[in-house]
Amino acid sequence: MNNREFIAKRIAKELKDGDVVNLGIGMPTMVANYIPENVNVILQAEDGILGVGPKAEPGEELSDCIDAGGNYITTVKGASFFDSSLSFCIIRGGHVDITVLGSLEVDQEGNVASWMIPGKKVPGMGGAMDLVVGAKKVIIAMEHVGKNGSPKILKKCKLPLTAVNVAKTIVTDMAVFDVVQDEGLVLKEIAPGLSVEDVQNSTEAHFTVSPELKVIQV
Amino acid sequence: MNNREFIAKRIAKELKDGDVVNLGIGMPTMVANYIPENVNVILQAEDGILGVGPKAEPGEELSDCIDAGGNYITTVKGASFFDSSLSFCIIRGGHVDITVLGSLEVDQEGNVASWMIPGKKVPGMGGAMDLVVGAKKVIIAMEHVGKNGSPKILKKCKLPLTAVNVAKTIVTDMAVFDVVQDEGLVLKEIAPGLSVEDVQNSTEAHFTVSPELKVIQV
Amino acid sequence: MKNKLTSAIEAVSKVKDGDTLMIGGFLTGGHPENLVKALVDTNSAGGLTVISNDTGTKELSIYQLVKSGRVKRIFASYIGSNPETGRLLMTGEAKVQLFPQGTLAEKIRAGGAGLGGVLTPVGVGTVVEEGKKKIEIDEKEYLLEMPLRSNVALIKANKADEVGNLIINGSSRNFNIVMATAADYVIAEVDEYVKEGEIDPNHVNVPGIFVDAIVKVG
Amino acid sequence: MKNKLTSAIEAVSKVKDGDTLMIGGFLTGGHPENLVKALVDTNSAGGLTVISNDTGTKELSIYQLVKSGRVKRIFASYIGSNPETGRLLMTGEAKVQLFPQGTLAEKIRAGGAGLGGVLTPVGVGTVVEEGKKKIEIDEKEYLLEMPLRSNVALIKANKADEVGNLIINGSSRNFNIVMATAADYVIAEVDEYVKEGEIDPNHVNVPGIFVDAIVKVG
Repeated sequence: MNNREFIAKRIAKELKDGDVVNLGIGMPTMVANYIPENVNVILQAEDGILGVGPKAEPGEELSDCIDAGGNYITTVKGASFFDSSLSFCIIRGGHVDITVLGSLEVDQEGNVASWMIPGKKVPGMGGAMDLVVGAKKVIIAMEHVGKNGSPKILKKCKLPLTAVNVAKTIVTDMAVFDVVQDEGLVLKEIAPGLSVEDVQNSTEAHFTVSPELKVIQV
Repeated sequence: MNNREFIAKRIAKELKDGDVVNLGIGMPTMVANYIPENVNVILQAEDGILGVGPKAEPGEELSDCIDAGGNYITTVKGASFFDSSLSFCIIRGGHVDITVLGSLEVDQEGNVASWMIPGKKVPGMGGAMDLVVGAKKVIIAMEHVGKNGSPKILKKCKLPLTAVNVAKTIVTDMAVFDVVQDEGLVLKEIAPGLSVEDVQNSTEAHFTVSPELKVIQV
Repeated sequence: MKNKLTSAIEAVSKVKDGDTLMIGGFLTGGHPENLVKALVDTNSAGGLTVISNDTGTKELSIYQLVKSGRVKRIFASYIGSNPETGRLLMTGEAKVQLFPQGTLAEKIRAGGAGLGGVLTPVGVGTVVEEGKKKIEIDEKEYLLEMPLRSNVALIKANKADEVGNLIINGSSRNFNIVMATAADYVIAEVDEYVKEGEIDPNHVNVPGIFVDAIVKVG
Repeated sequence: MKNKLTSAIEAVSKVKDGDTLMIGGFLTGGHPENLVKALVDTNSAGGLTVISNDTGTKELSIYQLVKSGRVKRIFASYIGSNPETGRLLMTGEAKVQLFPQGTLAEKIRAGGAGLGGVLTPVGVGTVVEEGKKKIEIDEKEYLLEMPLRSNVALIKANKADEVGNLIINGSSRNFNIVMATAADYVIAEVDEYVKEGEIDPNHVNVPGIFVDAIVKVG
């Protein structure tokens, strides 16, 4: 199991039966592969679908059934379609229980920087800003450190923000943190074989350690 | 032909082929009876219909097909249904060409007072305020004077306003006025057998007389 | 999957003292009569605020509700069809606040869509602007209209499936769709109840995630 | 009744120098490819502003349009799928302005709905707030987002009838519905064209009054 699978699997355990869930592009999309059998969630795609199902089989792609990542998908029983206006009423209006998104940086105040690297990469925010502001719970899915080993969980984000004080849970290949209002990051779980010191060495942000610190189970 | 029929018939001549038209409750609704055969207009009902047709025959009433006055109606070919939100996008967004509504008073600035008599009658404005602000052309349909013979076309409305400076044409049993921006009322047509003086005697507002003054044809 | 099907009495037991209620419908069209009747007959919550386009007609149970003394505040656009609401306004027994119909729809939509308010030109220069912030943009004035939300919404639909997807036909859509988005607990009275998967995802007027309880009538 | 059926070339000849264009679609879904292709191949209007969720993908003609030098300004939410738009942003050859996706949808809806703007919490504390009015309500900050309208909208639908009623299926609804409300001239590319009366009024996604020209493809 690689890091991305590990993270996606751990996040899947955050989902509860009946939750309305929006999964961002990339690693967050993989979460759908690990949802427990007895948990039925309703997947939303911000281009206008509730009840996203598995990808369409080759040859069975429908031009009117693509997700927000441009993939041809199927829908589950009980699905519905709607336009962008209603889609973002759902998102901004607090009707999405959980959104999972990847990020470039996140900080100890719950600020998220996920959408641009000035002068380098400006793909646009798409629906990410609406999702992190509107969803009841924002879960950040990312590898703990950058390719060069530099921390991505910071005291203060350096890149342009997606939103202020919105991340509630951060799941990485090393740790799970909760972001607690007026308190900051709390280390709740740690990857098998790692010490708190290992996590601290790879984390710029200040964090406290939960008295019930556990090993991540996936 | 009574006054109300006369007014409705004259207003029907204002409608052009293809116009989207909202007819208020009461006398304005009668306009539909006099639309020339070669003129196809699209009637809107603000509870959520485009393509309102004749009233439903007894025994053929459908509970999901009532107009804004609560009447069971039919729809014409090419009709569509929508909710109040889209209905008022249509209205407020300038997608209605003509709205016809009755009024208690109208004044020489185009102000309209149609919705309440303080302490006596407060039925609420319903969709009238949205209609007069949003429609491209507002036609006021009313008898020229009140039951006691008092003028209803005033220098300045005394009753609470429905909207400011919105009336474009006023059609009564005595006359047709246009309300011209920065100019005020212009008498364009006069009922058969009446003189300009007759109209002036029944009108508080100042008005000018069009050089092309005509007799109302219905 | 949670079973949303319940009885009218059980569903309306959610209404508590001091609650704000949205009640869908336009006059008799799309009015959740059975839910309101259950509320009148079996629930004694008082100090209620009712949000309704028109508070219905004398023939509907909402007339009894308004008359019961349990309603302390009413938000509507038109009340001419319910003389009891008019009486409460005149006597001051309840606070009756009237909004232009499109404004009422937008306020409810804003409540459901997570917007902080909308700017409308409707009502400028009338009593509707009293107590509201006015904002001038490009020399045109707008009223800032704030969002409305409610604890419970009572709505009417033609058909529901097991997950709560609703089909609402014809002119019965009116306020039922926006109200479904703007309440903490949404109860839908439906004529027909079908299995998950029996409603075409393209024909859903209200996605099931908005609906908490379904009451099958008739 | 005016015949709305026309050719792609004739329809896009409406686009003039300096126009603002809305182009529906979400990536490849619901994208009016044939209209954009006709615009690229047969119309030479320059100095255009393009409003599009994502400016499509490399495989679509909108890529050629963006590359042609005819577009001086782009409003979008996501441009990662069209490298040419990213290049224009980086080089400054066109002014590319990015909005959160829900904000973009709301701005277009406001343009069609006659609203002066909407207040959204999305973007507060980010670069999105630059140059925008901030309004605080109950200690929460919102951005005032102004309406967008266009001279011409190019949209995609599955089916049209003679009066222009449109059915748009599945995830292809996206921005096509709101854009139809917010342009002076709306051109719909459709796969199927049927007689008046052959679309159920309950299934209309865009009422025909919004649609000026229909282009049948395929």
